[in-house]
Amino acid sequence: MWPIIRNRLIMLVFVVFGVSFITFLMSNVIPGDPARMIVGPRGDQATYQRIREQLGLNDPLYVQYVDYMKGIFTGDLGTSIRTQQPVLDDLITYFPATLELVIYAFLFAIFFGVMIGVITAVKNNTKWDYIGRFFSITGVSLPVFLSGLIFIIIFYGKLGWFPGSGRIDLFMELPPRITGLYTVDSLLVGNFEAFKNSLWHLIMPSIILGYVQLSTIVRQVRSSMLDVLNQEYIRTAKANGLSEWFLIIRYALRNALIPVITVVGVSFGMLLGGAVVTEMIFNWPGMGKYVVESIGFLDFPAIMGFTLLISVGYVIINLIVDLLYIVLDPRVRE
Amino acid sequence: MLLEIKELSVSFESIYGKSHVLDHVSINIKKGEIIGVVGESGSGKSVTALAIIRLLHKNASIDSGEILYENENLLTKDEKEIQAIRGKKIGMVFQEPMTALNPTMKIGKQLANVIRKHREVSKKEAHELAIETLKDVKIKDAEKVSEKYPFQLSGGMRQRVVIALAMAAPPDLLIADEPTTALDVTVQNEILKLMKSLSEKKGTSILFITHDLAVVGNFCDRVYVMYQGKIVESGKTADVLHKPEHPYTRALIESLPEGKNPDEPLKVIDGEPFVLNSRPTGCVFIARCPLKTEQCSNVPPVRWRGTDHWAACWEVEENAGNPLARKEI
Amino acid sequence: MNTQTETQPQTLTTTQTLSKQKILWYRFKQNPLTLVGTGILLMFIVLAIFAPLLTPYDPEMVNMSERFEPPSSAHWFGTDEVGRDILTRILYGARLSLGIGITVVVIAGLIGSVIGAIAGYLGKAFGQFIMRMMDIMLAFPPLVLAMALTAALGPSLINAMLAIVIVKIPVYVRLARSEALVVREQLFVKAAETFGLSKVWIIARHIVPNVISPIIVQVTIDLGEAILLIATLGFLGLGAQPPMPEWGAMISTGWEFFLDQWWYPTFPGIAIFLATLSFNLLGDGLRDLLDPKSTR
Amino acid sequence: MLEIHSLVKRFDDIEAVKNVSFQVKKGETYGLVGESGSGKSTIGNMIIGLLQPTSGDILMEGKHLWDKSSYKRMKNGEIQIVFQDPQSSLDPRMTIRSILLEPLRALPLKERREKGKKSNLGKLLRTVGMNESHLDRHPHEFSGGQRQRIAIARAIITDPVFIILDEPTSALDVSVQAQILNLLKKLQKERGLTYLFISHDMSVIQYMCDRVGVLYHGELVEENKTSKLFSSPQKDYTKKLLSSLPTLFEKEDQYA
Repeated sequence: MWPIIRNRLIMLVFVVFGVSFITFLMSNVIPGDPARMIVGPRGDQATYQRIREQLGLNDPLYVQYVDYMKGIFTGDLGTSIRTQQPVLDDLITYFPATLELVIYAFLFAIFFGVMIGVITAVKNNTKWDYIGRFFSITGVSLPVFLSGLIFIIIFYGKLGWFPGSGRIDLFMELPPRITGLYTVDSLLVGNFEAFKNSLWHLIMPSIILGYVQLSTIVRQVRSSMLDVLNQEYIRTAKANGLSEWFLIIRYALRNALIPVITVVGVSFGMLLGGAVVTEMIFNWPGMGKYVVESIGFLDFPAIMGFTLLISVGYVIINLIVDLLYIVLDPRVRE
Repeated sequence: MLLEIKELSVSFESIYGKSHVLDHVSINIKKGEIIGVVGESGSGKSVTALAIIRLLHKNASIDSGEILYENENLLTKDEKEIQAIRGKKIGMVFQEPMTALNPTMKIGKQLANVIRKHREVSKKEAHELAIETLKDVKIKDAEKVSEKYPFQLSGGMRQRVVIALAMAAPPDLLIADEPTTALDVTVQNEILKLMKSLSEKKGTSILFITHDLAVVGNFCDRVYVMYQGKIVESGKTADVLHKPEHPYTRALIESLPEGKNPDEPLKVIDGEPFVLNSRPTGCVFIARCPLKTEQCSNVPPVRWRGTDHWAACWEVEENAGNPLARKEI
Repeated sequence: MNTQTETQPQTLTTTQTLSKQKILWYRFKQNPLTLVGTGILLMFIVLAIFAPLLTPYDPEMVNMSERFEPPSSAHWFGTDEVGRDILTRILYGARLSLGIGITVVVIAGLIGSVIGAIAGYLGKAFGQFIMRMMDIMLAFPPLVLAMALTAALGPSLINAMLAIVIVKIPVYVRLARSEALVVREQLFVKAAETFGLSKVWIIARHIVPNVISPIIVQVTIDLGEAILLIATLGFLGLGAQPPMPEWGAMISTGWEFFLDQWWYPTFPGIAIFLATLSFNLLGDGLRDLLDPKSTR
Repeated sequence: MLEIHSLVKRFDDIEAVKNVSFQVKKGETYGLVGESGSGKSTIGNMIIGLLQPTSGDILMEGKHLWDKSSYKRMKNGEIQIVFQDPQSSLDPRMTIRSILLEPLRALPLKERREKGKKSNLGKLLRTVGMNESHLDRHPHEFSGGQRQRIAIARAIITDPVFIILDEPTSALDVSVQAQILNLLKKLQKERGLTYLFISHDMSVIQYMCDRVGVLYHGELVEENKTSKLFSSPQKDYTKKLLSSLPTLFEKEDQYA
């Protein structure tokens, strides 16, 4: 098994370099002239040249790339034009909020995704199948801002069940910053009030964000379950007397979920991406909101820093998923 | 009488309309007997087997007939009762060993699952019994094999495990749907020897389904020949193979290359077996039969040639003396 | 539960063949979801084409006297902050969204499947190289990459379209390559090689035609995703810039008013949802149609 | 006609073919029999040019087919192959007409136009027991036997001298198999063809072949005239193969 893991790690390094090269291209090469951005159209020639020199834009391309990579390894992703803070510090402060939102959305998507997927597969071509599939397809087609809008108007505006924005009520005393995840920190500290409140704030945004991935997972689980249920060994086991539900749970579900893991990895990454819009709608102080605001200012260091961090995270998640796949499937492991 | 299939008719609902797959098929099996069912593709032989343990495809419908197992009709039993019979009373072995076992579960565990379904034993006992059944099917170092996964075994070994699974109870009847077709000749020979010894040792009767007349030759006591969903001939294996009566059986044996003179072309039945959406009124073989006459357009009668050898064909004279009375095909 | 056995339905012969089209139409009708999808889609196409005839208003014409009017008989969907009729803007926006969606996905589909087919057939070195490149591109979550690319290229509709094409190509390359690897093992390809035919002929005549049907399913599904992506970019202010009647941009500007002028961002949102939904339903139906397993 | 000298084929660590040598005379049917994994199809693929041998050489009428890494066809269409699975040997998207015309593309233009005429296609289909009305249909509209006839028609359209038959009837029903075997024999007589007949079915080999080579794990263990091999097999493996062969005739201890 080790050789497989070894060359997966080599692949990881190769892909991370590729990703960093593309973010380099996007931030320094494509946008034409970042110096012009900073100075602005009316800036005089002298300051323009000074900034070009300072940013090292006059050096040949590969030198710029080496500087860029040196920067990444030392944690210097450049300073954000908008906040004048080092980009990495901004991202670190906002990262836990996004992570918490994504985790809850992920749990929501996985739990219901697998359940609906199994039901639509087992009850194939019946009314349950069509209902399940219709809900999952609406998930893919529903723009997050529309569902967010409707949920806020109804549940916040009219019914007032859920808070409309923010991670926790203003008057609530913030839990100490251990992991940065309010729900986890408040539990660690035993502050149940804060836990209940932050959980209350999490419900609506995580459902909105999670619903999109729910449908991809339903679709994958359904087709994978159908594949397995049509396999010969299910029929042989049935002919040997094993009951239908025993087969669905102990034989079919286990083998159907192995290929689904890869989809789970992908949808976790998609959630990181999707958080951008959700955070904007719910005024959620996460990395997504930070990036959206920096788009307005065409704040390249911030945008590219965010893209790099998200993508590297995404690649690592996919690697973990691949390794899980190897461990779980004996055919690959032996 | 262990199993009696009476006038079983099955048809399929598909995009192309209703296709009749079985038409009034009757088969009976006594205790300890090995029965062969021979037919080409589309003859409905596999459908008969699946109808017995009610594993037919969901858009298949049983139009008429009964399947009496120890005089109880299996068709009227509900899913729960049928489940109790599958594996316990009637075991089944399928054709493709490559896909018949759960690829991600150890052999021993799969066996134990089936054993614990039929006998009230603890997990540990089930595991020991599993190793026991592996030994029954003559698998060397059964302990090691029970820890292995299916993809680590050869085709022949896997088919032995499939037989062990089917014989776990052990059942009174083992249905084998082309169990050796996917195997090499030498391995096929071993598996057939194994099945024969298991049948004698445990008193299990076998319903052996194949397209290979030669295999049936020395393996089965009696044989049924099927064509297009109907049984056209049946009798002791020696009679049917060496003194075939029905034109289809005779033509089938003639077209086998074994022992034929290489310089002469093989006797051939024109056309090919294909599914009839609308069943022909008379004999099913009418389209391809060399001896057909106008009376063949109505349903051929059963003509007996000796105590248990019959053929459903107008051209066959009832109990006529010597076989020479037959016309050359 | 549908356990499938290998002898049903029986093989066919020349006498009872139903033409392939009739079979496909028969199955297509079976799935209610696809019918709903096709219905919505046709509605959108009709609305997009006949937009000028259906509405008296000009999508760009400002009319301050009718600012923020709620939905009424004059303005079915109400008006925006500068008095423009929202229904008209949605109709004209349909042309943009459908047009862009289709062009983006078709371009990406063509480029991607050709590269994929070649990578799949030509095997080892070339195939591996292409796949590593695609792995890098696929390392970015699609929305994030599209966002960064559009920001880098400068926010505009054209750049947003280009970004989405670049984001979509790797999906098709990977799909086409995996299909090509299957087709390459088929005996009719091996036979063609024994005739001494050129690789180009084999790719063009055997590999690409047999890779097309799964690509078509992916194209239909991606159409929905493309429309959603364009609208999201517009919403983030990266895609079409106002005053262009692009749905995403409309929501982006209308967003602040959602509490009291609820209709302003809601109707374009519903339009996006319905358009994306119709393509997804169609794609799902097509996948069932072409993939025999799930209809058995 | 065809000479094989100590042919070897290694797939990374497994040796599928271990220096096999045999000859096939003109007009003869040479049988290669062996169980799955014996390397018989690998040898067929090497002769037709789909697989490059690790070492050893293949000569057709004295000329090398493989030199170093490239497959040198003497004349396009001289050697043809018929595969086992009728399902996948015809492109589902093409009509029968374009399937038959495909091998002609590699021939010089004059010959291609002359052989590609509708009348010639019609004659060809009739020789394999089909007719012109089938030209514009697609493969999925035909049964296994008919599809195999089309594959044979495609193989003989370029008037080859040597045809490799890789288990041509294993996927067919017995009654259909007899029709195809008769067709192959008829074509051999009419066109003086030479066959390399690959199969795992001994009774088909006995009927079809003049001489037979028995393969076991990539090695040619025994080679002889068909009648001699069946009547007095020398090697133990051949004996085991023949004894486990199911037979119509009475054989007491077959499954004792």
